[in-house]
Amino acid sequence: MPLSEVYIGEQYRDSGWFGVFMTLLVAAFVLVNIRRARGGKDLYIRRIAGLNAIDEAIGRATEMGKPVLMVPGLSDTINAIAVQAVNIFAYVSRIAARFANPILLCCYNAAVYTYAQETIRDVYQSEGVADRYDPDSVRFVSDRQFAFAAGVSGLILREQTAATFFLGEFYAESLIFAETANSIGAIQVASSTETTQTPFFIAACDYVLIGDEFYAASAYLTRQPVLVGSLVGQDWSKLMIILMIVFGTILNTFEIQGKTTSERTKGVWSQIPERNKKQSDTFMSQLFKPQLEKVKVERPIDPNYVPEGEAAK
Amino acid sequence: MRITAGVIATIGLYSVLWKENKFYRFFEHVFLGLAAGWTMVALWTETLKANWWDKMVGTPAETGAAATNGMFAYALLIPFGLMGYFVFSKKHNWISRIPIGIILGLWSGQQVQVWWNTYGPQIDATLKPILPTTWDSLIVPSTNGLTPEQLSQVQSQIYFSQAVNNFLFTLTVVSVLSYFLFSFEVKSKAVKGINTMGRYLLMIGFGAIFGSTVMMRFTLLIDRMHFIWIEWLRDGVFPMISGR
Amino acid sequence: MKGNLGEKLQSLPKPILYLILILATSIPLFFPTEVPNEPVESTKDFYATLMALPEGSKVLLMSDWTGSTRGESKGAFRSIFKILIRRKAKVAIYSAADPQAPRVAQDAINELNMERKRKNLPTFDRWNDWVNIGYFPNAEAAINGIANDLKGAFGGRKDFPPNSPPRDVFQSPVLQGVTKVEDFPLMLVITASKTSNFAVERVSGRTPLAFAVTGVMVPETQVFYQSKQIVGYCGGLKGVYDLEQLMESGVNFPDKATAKIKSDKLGTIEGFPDPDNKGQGTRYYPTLHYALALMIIMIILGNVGMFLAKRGDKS
Amino acid sequence: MIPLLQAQAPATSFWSEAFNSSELWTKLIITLIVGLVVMVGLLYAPIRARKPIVAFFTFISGAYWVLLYLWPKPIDRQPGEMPLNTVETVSFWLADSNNVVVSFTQILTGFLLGLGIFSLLKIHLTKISKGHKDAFFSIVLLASMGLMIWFGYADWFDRLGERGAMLDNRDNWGFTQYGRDFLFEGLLQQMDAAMFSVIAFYILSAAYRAFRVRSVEATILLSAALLVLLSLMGAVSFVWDENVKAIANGNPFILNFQLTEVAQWIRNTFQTSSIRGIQFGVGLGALAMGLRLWLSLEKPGSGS
Repeated sequence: MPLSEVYIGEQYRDSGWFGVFMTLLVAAFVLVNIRRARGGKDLYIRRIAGLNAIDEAIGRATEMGKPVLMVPGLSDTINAIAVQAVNIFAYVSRIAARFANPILLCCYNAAVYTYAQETIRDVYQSEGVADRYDPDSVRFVSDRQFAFAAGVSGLILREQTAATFFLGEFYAESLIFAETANSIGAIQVASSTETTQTPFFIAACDYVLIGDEFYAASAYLTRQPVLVGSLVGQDWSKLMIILMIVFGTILNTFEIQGKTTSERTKGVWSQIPERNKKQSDTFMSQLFKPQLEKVKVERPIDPNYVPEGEAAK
Repeated sequence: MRITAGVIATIGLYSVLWKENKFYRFFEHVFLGLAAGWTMVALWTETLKANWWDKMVGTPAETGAAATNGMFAYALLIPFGLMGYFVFSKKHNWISRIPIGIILGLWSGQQVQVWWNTYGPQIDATLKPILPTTWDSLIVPSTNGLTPEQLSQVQSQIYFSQAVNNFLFTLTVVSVLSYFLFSFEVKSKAVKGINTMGRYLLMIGFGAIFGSTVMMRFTLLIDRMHFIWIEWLRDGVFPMISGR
Repeated sequence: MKGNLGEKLQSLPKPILYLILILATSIPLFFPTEVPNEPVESTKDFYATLMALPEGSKVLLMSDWTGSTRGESKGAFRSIFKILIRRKAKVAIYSAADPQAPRVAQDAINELNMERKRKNLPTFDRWNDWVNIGYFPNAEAAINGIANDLKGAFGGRKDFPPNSPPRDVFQSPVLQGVTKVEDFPLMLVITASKTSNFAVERVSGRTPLAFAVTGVMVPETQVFYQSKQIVGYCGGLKGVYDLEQLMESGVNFPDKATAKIKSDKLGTIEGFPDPDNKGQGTRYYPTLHYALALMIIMIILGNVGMFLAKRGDKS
Repeated sequence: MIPLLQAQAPATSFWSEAFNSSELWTKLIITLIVGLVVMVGLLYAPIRARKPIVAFFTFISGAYWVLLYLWPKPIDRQPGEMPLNTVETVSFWLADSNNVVVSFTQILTGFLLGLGIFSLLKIHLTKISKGHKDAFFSIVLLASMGLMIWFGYADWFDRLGERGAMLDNRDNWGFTQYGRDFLFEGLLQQMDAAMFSVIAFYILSAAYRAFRVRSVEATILLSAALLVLLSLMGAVSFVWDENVKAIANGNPFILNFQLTEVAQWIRNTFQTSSIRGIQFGVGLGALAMGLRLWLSLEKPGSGS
């Protein structure tokens, strides 16, 4: 094998380039649409029922003069999910700050706590009511799942919160929060990026954001060009996946009807007795699963190198 | 005594089901305290010691293990960690964004790296043939007592029932996905229909998830009850009282 | 105004519901019963895989459960070890989900050993029969490391030989001659979290994988089982119960005609009739029926109540 | 023995020095001082420079992974081999630093934990000093935290030493071990299990309240859940399946109506696919959000 072919990079060989290409395509969709939106193009977003409930929930809490409780999920460290949740909570806190409504934000993770503390303080400052901000309203509770659950339920019951927001990564504890809040009649808006927890939120909460409605939330609430543009980019990508599925399914359906006498394993074609075509013989399957031929490349050995296992003798 | 403490703590936490009370509050705070304490212990013994300290200062040679060198650059992480503590400063709180920015940057970069690894194979697995390759039988015939050749022959065919299931599967994925399109104004009735169907199909999925989860949750409750009644009361307290 | 029957049925107070549930999950525990049961295909495959291990095989086990899921995972853990001890397997244990997990696994094995001691059976010894490699933070990276560079990942980890200070795990009989993950004929994962996904992503194709997962994870695990990325799995309490029954009666054992558990796919697989096989699965499974039945009854009651109330409004 | 050990000692380089050597400690302390000086320097950063500084660090950290993904990976790399050209030098370096970079998140999050503990202490110490009506509970919390830290570390040190192995056996336990066992196994683990099992109660009350035949959606959810529930009751599905088998009398079509088959069908056909549909969206959301964060396109706290 000529060296020029060898050096294209392991991950690009055979159909390996396809995955990289798709990733870059999605990134391009997002970035292009952010540009479009920044350029002043007005982009449409459909109504999302759960999000209209946010204002209603805070309104009710203000009427009752009771706190609003927020939990940005149980992420192990700070990630986009937690950031997105805190961003939505910044919107909630802004309204709460205007009406001088007390808030409580319970964090599972110290990094999320740091981020939330900074963000929420900023919100109060930019509203010009920095004196209303109590740093203890954003608090770290525990970073053990069920201790956190016990702590937050205790808080919900003692503070008699009027509205609760559970947005982010939730696992088994989702139902503990939701039912506890339900038992004191709090209005609840919830969402979990873990699909397996969504049914429990549906059963126990007033409004539920399903799946990536959660990611759409900040764009929907604020209409910031960057967010709206990114949302449109995501939609383009979704549409692309839909088309790929429809096209691929039809292609596979017809390809698989035939028979084959050759087979490709580890990137090498070989003749075999005639048999029915299998899924792995189809064009799409070959495109998705790169098959790498074994290539030997000779390189000089590092003189300082001590092979594993020999050192211990 | 250890078991008794466990039982009392369990009952204490259960008491919240009745209403919030002092007993629950006591155990809630014990729980939070122990958890925080344990986190402090595990932070060093399980995370920082092996992943940071040992790498920074190296380890000495021991029987059967060679020494490792220390990489002093790890010390740079201390000031970066300290930057987080500026969050309480009114003037310099922006500095706390640096460590957070690093963590977020690392996370984001990884998303780019893993996206296709995670979802590519799933897209591939969705591309199932939706027309049967044989009409010999509408459903998969029984495989009882077939020779291996006959079996592989049966397995290489797509039967009508499988094709229907595959169609339903693909339809569910596509309609659910189209339900989550936010930025297209839907006017056509057909697309609206698909979106509504997407929502209904989602509900079947959610129902099934709910059902599967119930088993686990109940099992854990049964385990607690076993712990209280059998392990503690029957095998622990009872023999003690009856002096056996 | 007092509500009619329909409204009452719709709004039973919560404490009463909870009390009924406590009764339904407590009383049956005192009256052990046998329930008819047919083990599911996946558990049969799981058992067959374990029984097919040659004696003295080395097994890599990722133990990712802690006290919070002990109701399901501990039963699976104990059953699996009972089988592994019979196969005289050597087990390397590590954890990637929770820093507590290695400790919990260690305590569970100690408990098994104490029971064996009481019965004068040989114990399953640390260092000689199993090693505890410890906890690896950042599950995804850790499993990737183990899959690609086992020597590097486990290097420097220590465990305790009998009555001596800790030594490098690779000196233990369990890891003697092991340099890569392919050197283990089987990797087992007992987990209550998504570390199983990482194992599939990184290890599948290199060495056979078999899982013991909690009830919630059955749906996602089924996907891997169908696509043959894992050879078998034992899911939730039902899986544990299946496993205990399989240990007792085997598959197609002693012969296909008289066997209690039959399978067309599998050959004859031995069982070990022994009262000791009955564990958490046998103890809890009958009770689960009462709890599930209660759930179904309550849902039906709620709906009947709603209909009655509606009819009441109309009249 | 000694010469053997020396032979094993790995080669040092600019970045790595031998264990406990004075070179290592010197370099370590210099690094630390440089880091702290940079940190102090940041205090005087002009307001205009703040955003770019944060964006710079974020971009650099993310760039590592993106580069690792896009940069041509070497083909057939064996341990001990040296790179052939510049492209390979970079890719070897990227692959080798993987182990180092992976632990950064853990370590930084670990350092930040102090902030969380500080928040806890602050809230509870304030409560105690102000004589809040729940001050007693705050004392309880702090006391149990202190005890756990004390016993946790004491036990850990005990196990590090020569006696470590003996501590597997309960007979050799001292006060420390019993203390740790009581707090960890006796209380913490049991409370974990207790809190987890509380969900069973909530699941019952939620299902009772919410699973009503009110709308099409609720009815669909309810019936799917009921079918799966029934299939999980081994005794019910056993009896049902036996009956179906009797009716079917070998007819493969009717055999499909076995409860286990129906439940399996629902799971395979609808559950897996709807999860997949949702996950595609969620995955794209995470990727897009990742891009925005990495390139610092988003204003922090942009929900406002």
